[in-house]
Amino acid sequence: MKKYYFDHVATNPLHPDVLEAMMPYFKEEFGNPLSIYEYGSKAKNAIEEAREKVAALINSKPAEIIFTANGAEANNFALRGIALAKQNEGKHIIVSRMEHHSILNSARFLEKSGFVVTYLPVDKKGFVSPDAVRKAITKETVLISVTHGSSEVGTIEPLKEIVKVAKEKKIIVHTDAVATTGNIPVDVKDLGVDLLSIAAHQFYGPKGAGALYVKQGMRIVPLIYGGIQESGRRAGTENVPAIVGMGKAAEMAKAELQMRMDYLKPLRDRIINTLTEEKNVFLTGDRENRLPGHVSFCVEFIEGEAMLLLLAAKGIFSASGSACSSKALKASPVLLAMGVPAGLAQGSIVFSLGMGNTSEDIDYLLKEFPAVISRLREISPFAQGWGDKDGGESCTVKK
Amino acid sequence: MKKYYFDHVATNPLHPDVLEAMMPYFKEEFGNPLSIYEYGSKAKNAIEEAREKVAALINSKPAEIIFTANGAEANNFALRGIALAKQNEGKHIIVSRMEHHSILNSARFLEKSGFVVTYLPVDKKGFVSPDAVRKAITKETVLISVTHGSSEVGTIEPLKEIVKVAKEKKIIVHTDAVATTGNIPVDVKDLGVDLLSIAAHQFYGPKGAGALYVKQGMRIVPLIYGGIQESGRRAGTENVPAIVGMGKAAEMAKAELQMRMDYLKPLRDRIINTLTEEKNVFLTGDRENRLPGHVSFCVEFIEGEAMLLLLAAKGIFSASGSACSSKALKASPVLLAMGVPAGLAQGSIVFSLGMGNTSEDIDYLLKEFPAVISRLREISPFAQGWGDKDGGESCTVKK
Amino acid sequence: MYSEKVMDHFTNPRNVGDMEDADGVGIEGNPTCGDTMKISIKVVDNRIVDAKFKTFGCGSAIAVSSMVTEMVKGKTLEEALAISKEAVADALGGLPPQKMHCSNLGADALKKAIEDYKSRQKK
Amino acid sequence: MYSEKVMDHFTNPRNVGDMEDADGVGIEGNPTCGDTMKISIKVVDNRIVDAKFKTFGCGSAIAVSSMVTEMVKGKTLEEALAISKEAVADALGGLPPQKMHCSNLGADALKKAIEDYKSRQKK
Ligand SMILES: Cc1ncc(COP(=O)(O)O)c(C=O)c1O
Ligand SMILES: Cc1ncc(COP(=O)(O)O)c(C=O)c1O
Repeated sequence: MKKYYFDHVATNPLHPDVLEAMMPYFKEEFGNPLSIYEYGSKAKNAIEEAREKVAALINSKPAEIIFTANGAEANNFALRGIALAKQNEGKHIIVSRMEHHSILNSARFLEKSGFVVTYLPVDKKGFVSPDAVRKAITKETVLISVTHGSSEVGTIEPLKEIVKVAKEKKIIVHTDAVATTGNIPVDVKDLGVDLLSIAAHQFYGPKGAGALYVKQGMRIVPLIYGGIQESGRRAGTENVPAIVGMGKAAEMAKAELQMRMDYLKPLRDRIINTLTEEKNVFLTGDRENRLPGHVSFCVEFIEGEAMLLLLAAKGIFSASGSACSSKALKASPVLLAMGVPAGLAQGSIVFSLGMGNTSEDIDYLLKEFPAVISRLREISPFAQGWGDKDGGESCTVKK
Repeated sequence: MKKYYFDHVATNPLHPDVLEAMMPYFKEEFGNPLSIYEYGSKAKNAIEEAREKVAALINSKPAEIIFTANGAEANNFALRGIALAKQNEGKHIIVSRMEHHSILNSARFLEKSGFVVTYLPVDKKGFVSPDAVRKAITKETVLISVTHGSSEVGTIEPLKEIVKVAKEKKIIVHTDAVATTGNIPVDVKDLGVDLLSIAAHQFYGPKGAGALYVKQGMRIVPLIYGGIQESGRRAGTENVPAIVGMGKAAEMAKAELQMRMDYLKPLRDRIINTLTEEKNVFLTGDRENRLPGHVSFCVEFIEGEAMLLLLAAKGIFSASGSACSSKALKASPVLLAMGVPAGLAQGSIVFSLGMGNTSEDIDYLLKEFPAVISRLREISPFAQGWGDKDGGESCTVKK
Repeated sequence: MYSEKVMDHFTNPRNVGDMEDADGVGIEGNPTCGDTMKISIKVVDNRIVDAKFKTFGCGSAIAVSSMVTEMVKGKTLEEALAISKEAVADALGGLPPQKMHCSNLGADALKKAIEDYKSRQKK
Repeated sequence: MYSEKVMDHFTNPRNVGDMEDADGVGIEGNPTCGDTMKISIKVVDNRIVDAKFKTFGCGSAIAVSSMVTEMVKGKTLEEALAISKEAVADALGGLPPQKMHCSNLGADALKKAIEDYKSRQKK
């Protein structure tokens, strides 16, 4: 059966050119970058070249890039590293309710260590308001972290405006740009942020490589101590092939960015336009300020995991923010923060497109998905409104 | 020019069979292990299979293995994770002076966070004495971390005896087994340790994969927070290919362990026996309780980096613990802790052998290295004993 | 993730539907994940002769509902009440541990349906 | 890591040796890394006519010593004293930043040799 991969927010396939760039570092060039002889210096040079390419993608200086193992490490590093570096100036940090677990759970860890954390509310479309940021700032605030774009609902945040507010009070701003980098323009200078997290596997690069941009001159306490790799800011033998792959993927993303957006947006829009015609299917996130390949809905009266499974049986691979589809058995906190009722959140489904998807793939999706909806609604006790009467409290939202 | 790689403690070349095992996960099987559909479950299964193989190598249960990005992360995780989990019971930890930077610098970080750290002295051969451990233990002690084997001088520590002492007081023991795992038998049950760090690139596995063994039932605070990967103990999208490679490398190491030791020890011993015949060349570390492929010397009157460079010019790649050869410009703390005088420590040189080295390689090394020594001694002001008179205070050690 | 049997009952659920002339109806919901099952039974001579379900929930919730309605047919009320969550899970070839708690509501909904039948009889 | 010039002077150092009849000898050491340089000079008519070195240290320390002894030959004492660390590094095509501090002792050892020569003259 042909497979239709619509889960690029989970991870992307590796681009064959990226793999090719990595291969020598699995073979002849296996040296440790710290070694002073030839093998080592070749590996070292390869890392520095990759650093330049990653820096170019986000318009930073190479020295401002610290490689990590993934996006989660970059996020943990940013929050804890700045909190520790700044704790003598204040113990308050601000994060939004749109954040990935790696931000939220780092924030919770900091709460246990004596920090106070403000979790910013968001509106129905998932926007963090710059005004809410202004109100949340106290004299103790040392860090604000707001995602650049949400992998769950696709909304792109008004980060520039948020940074402006933060900078009035000279507060450090971090952004989780894991979902955006390589997919839309990300320019640290234009955004004005001090720290920014990225992950290679989100733009056709390898798993095992992420990075934290740290503005020049900013002190940050390491998360992983040891040797002098990454200028002493992140220890451990470097994952040279993955870093090289991240560089190559960054180079390609920079070159192809506009093309990729131009390709994905019409596909995305066709899905959105067609499926929002369906009864009781609601787009989540914003219509315009949206990741180019990102489509997310809540489908009333039915549950996300059941949709995923029936779609998978048709060869269609997608994601859901429903409780039952998450291995933690919790509905997406992002959807709940946006005010989506718990029952409706159970009907979450996310299709995220990538460069491997064709117009025919979309035809197929648009044919199969409504059939899946109908089938599950036939089984659902709520579809006929019975839920209003009893037991279905969680699913009584009406349009 | 033919290349002679004698720096396996820095990193190993990837075994071609390991790379082959990894390849599908760079191609078709790129899924995110958290996803519930086919791609995801294949990746998930691959990780669990790798976990079983790594567990088998160290005789643990699969559920006791937490994958990390490298050895340094495993070491940081162990020290900080246990310190945080146990801080209400006491704020004293014990580490030895034989430890890798990733242990020592984690310990220093904990000192800044209010912990008291005892740095255990070692003897001339680099042994930590169980008695010193006993004396260091206080009512506040919550963790003892002693390396299993030193990558700098090859000494294998009397870990079982140290664990015995610790267990009299029911204190948790971690060991850094990065240099030993895959090279000598490592059995967590036999050793009796509670936590143990390993790194795949030290046994012909890939860079980008390490692991921390955490004994069943032991609470540890995560270093990287986020999603529920690794049972919520280490977040971030898994580096599936590297983990698969680590599993394959572990499987091979288990099968070949005896053969590898039988192959390397005679090569090692030939180098040691021949070179200790040279005037003013001293073996560092123990002669018997020694990593199978590990040879380390201090060569009097000359400096390590200069040796490395001249050897590299002959195609021989090795390492040194001299200040000038370290990018941090500090002489190996391990050598100093063993009582090697600062000047002699400058003459540190380490040859670490691997399965790619042949008897002919050793012939070549034994021919070229004495010539390098002579050449540098000709340039050295100390070689004629002039150092005794003036200026050469650091290099006046005599046999 | 799921056994073949679960996938079979999920993709081809048996006994889906409402029952116009049900003798008992039971509704059970899991407040955490929102899973909700409605089971309708037809009883003749203390024996369940037909059962139908409607379910809002994940794959295992649907499969459990389907399986329970299959298992219960032809059983006396006492036999039906004795059907445990574990028995349903076993009949499905097992459920993932987390789903045992969260989506395995079939036996509970069935019990409620039988209680509903009994209370209607009393009237 | 090192420039070609550094590698050339390191692998083929010029002017290695002691000088039986030296007019001045200077020794300079870096306590941190232990690098130690000994420079011997022969002086005729206020001009350095020969220079030799012996060095304990890393690649750059040896290259610096070799370069300094080359640079100094034929220079007057005043010219020789004017040779800076930077000038030596430049002549070598640059040194890695950390080595600028740690192994660049040639000019210092040279100064000491000249001082030694001068103090001998005074006697
Ligand atoms: C003994 C020891 N511990 C820890 C490490 C750190 O491991 P990694 O370089 O994989 O982070 C090393 C490095 O090779 C080591 O030799
Ligand atoms: C917005 C966002 N932030 C952070 C992460 C974590 O990145 P990683 O999975 O590479 O650790 C993800 C995961 O894909 C993400 O979507």
